[in-house]
Amino acid sequence: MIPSMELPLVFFTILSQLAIGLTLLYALRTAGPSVEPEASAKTQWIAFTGILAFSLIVSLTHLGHPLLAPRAVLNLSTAWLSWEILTFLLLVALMAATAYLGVTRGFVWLTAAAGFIALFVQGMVYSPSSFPAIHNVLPFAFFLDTAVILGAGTSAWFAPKDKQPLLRWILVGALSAGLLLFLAAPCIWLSGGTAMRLTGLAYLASPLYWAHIVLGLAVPLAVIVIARRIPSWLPILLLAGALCGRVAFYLDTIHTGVNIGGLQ
Amino acid sequence: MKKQLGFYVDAKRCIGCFACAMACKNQYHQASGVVWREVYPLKEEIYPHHERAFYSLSCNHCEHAACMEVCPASAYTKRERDGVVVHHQEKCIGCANCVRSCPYGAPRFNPVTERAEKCSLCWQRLDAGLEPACVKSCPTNALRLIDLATFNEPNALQFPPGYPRMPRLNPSTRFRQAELPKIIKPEDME
Amino acid sequence: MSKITKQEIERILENPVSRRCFLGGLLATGALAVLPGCRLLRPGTADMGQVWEGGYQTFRNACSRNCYDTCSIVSYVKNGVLKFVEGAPESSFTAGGLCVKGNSYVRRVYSPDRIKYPMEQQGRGTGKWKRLSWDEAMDKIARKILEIKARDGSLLGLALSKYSGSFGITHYGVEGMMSSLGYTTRLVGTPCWPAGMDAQNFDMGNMLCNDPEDLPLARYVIVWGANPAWCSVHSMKFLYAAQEAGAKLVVVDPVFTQTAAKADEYVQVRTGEDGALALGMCRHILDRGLYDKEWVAAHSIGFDEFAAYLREHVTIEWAAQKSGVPALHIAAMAEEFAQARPATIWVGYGMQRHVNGGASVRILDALVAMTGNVGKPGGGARYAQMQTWGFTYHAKNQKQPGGSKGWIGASGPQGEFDFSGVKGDVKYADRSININKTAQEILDTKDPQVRMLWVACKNVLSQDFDRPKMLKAFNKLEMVVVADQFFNQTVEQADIVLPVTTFFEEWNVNVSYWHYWLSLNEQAVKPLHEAKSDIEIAAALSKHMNELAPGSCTFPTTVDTKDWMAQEFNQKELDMFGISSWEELRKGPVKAKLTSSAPWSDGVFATPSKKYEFHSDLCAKNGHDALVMYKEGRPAYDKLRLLTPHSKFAINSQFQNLDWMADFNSEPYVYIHPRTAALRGIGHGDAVRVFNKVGEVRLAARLTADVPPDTLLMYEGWFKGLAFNCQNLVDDAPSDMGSFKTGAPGVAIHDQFADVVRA
Amino acid sequence: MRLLAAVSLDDREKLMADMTPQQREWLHSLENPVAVGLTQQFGLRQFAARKTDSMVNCDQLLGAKGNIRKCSECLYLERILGNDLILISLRDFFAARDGRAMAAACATLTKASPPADGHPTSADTADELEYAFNRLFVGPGPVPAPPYASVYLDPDHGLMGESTRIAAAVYDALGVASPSNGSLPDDHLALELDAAVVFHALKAREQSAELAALWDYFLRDHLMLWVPLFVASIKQAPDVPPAISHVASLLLAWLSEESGAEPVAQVPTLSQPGGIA
Repeated sequence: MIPSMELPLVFFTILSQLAIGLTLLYALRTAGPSVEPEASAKTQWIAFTGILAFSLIVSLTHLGHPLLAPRAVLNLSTAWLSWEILTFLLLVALMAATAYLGVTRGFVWLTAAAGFIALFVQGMVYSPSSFPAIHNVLPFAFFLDTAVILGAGTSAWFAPKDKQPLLRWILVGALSAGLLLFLAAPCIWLSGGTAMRLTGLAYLASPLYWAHIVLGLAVPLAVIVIARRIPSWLPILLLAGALCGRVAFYLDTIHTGVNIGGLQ
Repeated sequence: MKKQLGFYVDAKRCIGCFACAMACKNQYHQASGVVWREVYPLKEEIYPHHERAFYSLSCNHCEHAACMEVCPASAYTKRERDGVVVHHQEKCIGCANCVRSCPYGAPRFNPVTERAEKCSLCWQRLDAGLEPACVKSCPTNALRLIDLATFNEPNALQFPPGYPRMPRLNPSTRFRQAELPKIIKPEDME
Repeated sequence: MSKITKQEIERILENPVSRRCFLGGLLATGALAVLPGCRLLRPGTADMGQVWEGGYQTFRNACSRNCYDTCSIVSYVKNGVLKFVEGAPESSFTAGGLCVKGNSYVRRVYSPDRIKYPMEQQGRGTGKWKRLSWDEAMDKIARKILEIKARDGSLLGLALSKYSGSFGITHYGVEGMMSSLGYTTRLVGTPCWPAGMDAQNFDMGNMLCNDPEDLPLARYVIVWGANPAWCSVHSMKFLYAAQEAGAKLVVVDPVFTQTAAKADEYVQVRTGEDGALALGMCRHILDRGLYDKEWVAAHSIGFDEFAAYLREHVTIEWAAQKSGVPALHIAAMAEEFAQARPATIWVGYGMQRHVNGGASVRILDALVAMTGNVGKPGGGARYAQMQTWGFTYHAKNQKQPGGSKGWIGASGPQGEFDFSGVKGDVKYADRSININKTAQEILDTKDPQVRMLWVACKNVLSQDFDRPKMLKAFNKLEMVVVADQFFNQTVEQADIVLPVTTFFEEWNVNVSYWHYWLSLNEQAVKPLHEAKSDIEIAAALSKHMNELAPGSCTFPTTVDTKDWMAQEFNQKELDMFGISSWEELRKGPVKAKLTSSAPWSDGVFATPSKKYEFHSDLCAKNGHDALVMYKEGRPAYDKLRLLTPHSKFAINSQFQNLDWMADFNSEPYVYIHPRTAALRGIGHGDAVRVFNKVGEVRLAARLTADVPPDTLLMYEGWFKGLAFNCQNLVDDAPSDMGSFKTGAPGVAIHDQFADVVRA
Repeated sequence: MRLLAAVSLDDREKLMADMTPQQREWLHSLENPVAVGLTQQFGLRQFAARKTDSMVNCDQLLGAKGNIRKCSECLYLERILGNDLILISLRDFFAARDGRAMAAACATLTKASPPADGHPTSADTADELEYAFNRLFVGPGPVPAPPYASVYLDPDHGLMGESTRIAAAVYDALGVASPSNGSLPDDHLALELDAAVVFHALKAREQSAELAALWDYFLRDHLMLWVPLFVASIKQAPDVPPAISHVASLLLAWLSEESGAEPVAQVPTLSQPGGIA
């Protein structure tokens, strides 16, 4: 197993999580009573759909044979990856439907629920037993947290004013949870088996991992707490931090194959 | 029990000579850098001498093969007749999910064909009544083909130290561990 | 008309009939005719890689490398292309499997790196190469030879360096080619095994060896200074069989080798002190009266003298102090060895590559002999055998042209494979110079000096000693011709390079110096590019020599490798293997019909006394001690010992250059004991510089207690694209013995010293 | 190197048995298979007797044009010598075994299609050209750009692979064969370019869907797959003289002109064909 940055997958997962995060946040902030109406809901949903569709196209580029991509839904009986593709296709359809058939509460919540499920499925794809460190609920937790952070952060650009405090609190919560999650995980791995321990060490020694912690989590948290608002440049920082963290995720998570012949 | 072929890796007999690994290249001419069979030296925490005990490993043809489970394109099948896990190149879309998901690192990504590939247990040879190339070439009979339905070696191990423990996959490889000689060293060379 | 798809085209191309009909109508009206005849093609599956398909044409081949195992091979060919190889199942020695090197042969044949054409370098080492036709190349070489002859009045200015790159019997046609030109200078001797060879000849009158397949009969086996797990993988199963039958397997070696890891007991001996350890065992056996008194009395001479020597000069405490093996253990090992019947020692070539190597082998022989184990199935001091090599040497034995002038007087044997026995008219002879001092000899030889060097089956600049000196010596040469398959470090310094065939592209016949099998080597595929076999090259040269100067070369001007292979057989050889003609070998390799798996089983030896000689006057006549006795090792000339043994991924400089091999072993390392490394601040994987009076080598370090603390170890080999060359650290100090049977002493490869620092 | 002979070997042997030694020598030296086909068809003796020069390259063939023209049924030579001059010169370049032939082919190519930067490619002496050519394509050392399809197309990057077999099959379908009879792998670039010459010659004579399809296959599923990789290997190699760079560019340009597409080198990432592993 040759470690690789898997850039197409980095962009696919981050962008798709961004899109899902946006739908989740839309659902959350329109759940309660509102003073101001959402600015051009349809445009928003077209954009969400566009981001997800774009991420799906990017995902094709990691295939050795992109033209054979339709084959990827053939193994629904056992492959989470087939489910991922199916779920994401359904999700993009639901998003488009929401955008074009009407941004109704029902559609919004249906789509948000589908997005949540898609995140779960995506998390399952990345938790094979060959990566003991993430052969658990962590990928889903990582992905969900990233989705919420990116969704809340970027929503701040266009969400109505009265929803900004909500977004801020959600973001503070997600960033705090993220810090806890991403800092705790490598430390816990250190006390695991060899592949887990090596993963922990690799993360802690990875500049990309720390770039994510600092730029993607700690600094934004500090900025929000201090500034008591979400500066318009912050989502860019969040996105950059998330990308760094995701590259580290692909690059530094250690495969059991690395240590065959050594104690596991 | 149904017929399930697998490899018996006798580390007590194995001399780490790489004949098996090269026999595989000799038979299949894999792209340079792509190997289906690796000879893994045991680390000194398991065998206290540097590169003196080995596990020759390729695909374990697991009962519940991770590659087969995770392949979205159903490019893997498990043969009814002998449990060999076969990768069908023409169906492979090159997503490398199997490469990531096999805990034993058996499937490899071929950068020339942009597809995964792995040990076929020489099923074409098996069907012609021949031994797999690696087994045939082993000069010490340390690598053997076994049928788990009839394999009866009470001391054989499924998960010896140095081999990832994945009971759910139920890999079909069985092992005998390497042994140490009595060592007489000059006192000043201890 | 609808478009014809790629799949249809591929399907049509697969089938010779359909593809010839495909354009048939068109071709019939055109200038190009449809071809008659039929060639078969397979479906194109280029991106699927190769799989086993069945329906192969099979050929018999034999690995001709310098190796104990000399495997019998079956090659599988399809459409005239070698697809894969396997060990021949008929040989109980090869038993269907090849080693890591044998399994890479297809890559050797079809590597894009092969030398394809005769070429000439405009300035050695410049990399400015021009292609030559075979005619042009042979013309240039022939003119140079004639020029030398005109200048010196003889061809002593033409030297041949050839050794073990290919042991196919017709490859002695290279020596034949030299003889067919006249009396030349020969680099004689062998870097490999001559000290032990002489030792066994002094002790027993010949170098004979128990059949390795009788090892399972042994009850106690000492593998002494050999590493069959790397260098004779097919012997391991017989060692295992002995162990399984209850024998104890002991490995004596300075290094914890792979074989040691498989033993019941590993005894780490100080490098070069094998003789002391064995003498200690002899003394203890003598003291306990455990030696075979009857056998010694009946079949040996000089035992009393040896016993007196032991009592006077040897104690197990002395042996322990010299060898590093605790005295108690020497005693225990001696008792076990003496009481096991039969017990045997595998006398390794490694332990005789020392200044006292021959003396040490004599001591090991004595240990086996005094315990009555010589001549016993499952016993013996197993070193090597050449009993099965009784070919006609038709290719080798060529006559000099009439009127040739040469070295005045007789010369000694020209290497261990000199079976000519032609001693008759010794007015002139070839001039012999020591192959183990090739560099020094080229620099020193005068009247006439060595002007031209022909290199065949050898990689002089990778394998000969003191490489810095060799580069100087090459400067003195007027022309260097190298016949080889790959662009190795010698070809880099050649004037003319000639592409030679692999053994799949020629006929030959092979035997081993270890086991007793005879294998045919059929031509399995046509020679690729413009490669020629060594004897075809000789014929081509002869044609040009005779065109330029009629009568100047006696070598036939055309040869057929199959015919010449056939001519290597004589009745004696056929009888030895119980076959009526070589054609029978097409069914598979055959084993010699041995009356006993043990030589000397009748107790009659080939020594002057017809007995086993603990005291050998012949040995004394050759400048050594008559009695089996201890000889001091080489004094250290640097801080640490340096060992440069064989790698499992290579035979000398062959195989490691292939990319298939690099997939499993990509770079050389020096192995250092952790304690020694710590003192020098060297960590695992650090880049280091190993240096001594000869030169230096830069490579990465690996730390392991497999090597003793006083030792640096690096495996010899030629890596493609790497400057690594261990001969930058190995001088040409001779071993004690070797001249008697091979014409030159061996070389103390393992008596080298060096130091290491972080680079 | 003799290139594809447009007759079966049996026929060729019979033909040669009737010839004078001079004719035989000439036939051996002839590097244009179409001319061989022509001479066979239209009176080899008469034509061959007039040609004694052992080197027949493009320029000399141009000189011979008049002679061949006298053969009334010679229909396609003009097309070959006119439109295919670059192709023939490329073939002659890669088939060349000495600096003189390389320089001659280079000179024709430079004349037919001067390098864009006007680099004086003729500044390389024939010797220097030859050393560089051998360093890149021939040996004796490992070469950075082996001129064989299988090195680029076959998974193991070896010689005599599936691609070699496919090239041989295409020649067979065309009714031509390599006179080296396999000792020179059939997928050597010079042989494949020679096959392209044969394709052109046939296409000039006759409209045939089969021929067009076969050519399309050979071009798109064979040449287009490896020649760009081969050219990329040349461009990546150190110390490539401008003349050879120019030839490489012309080769790529010829390919894109033939196919009407821009050939793309998809260089595998893990291992380089023929490179150090």
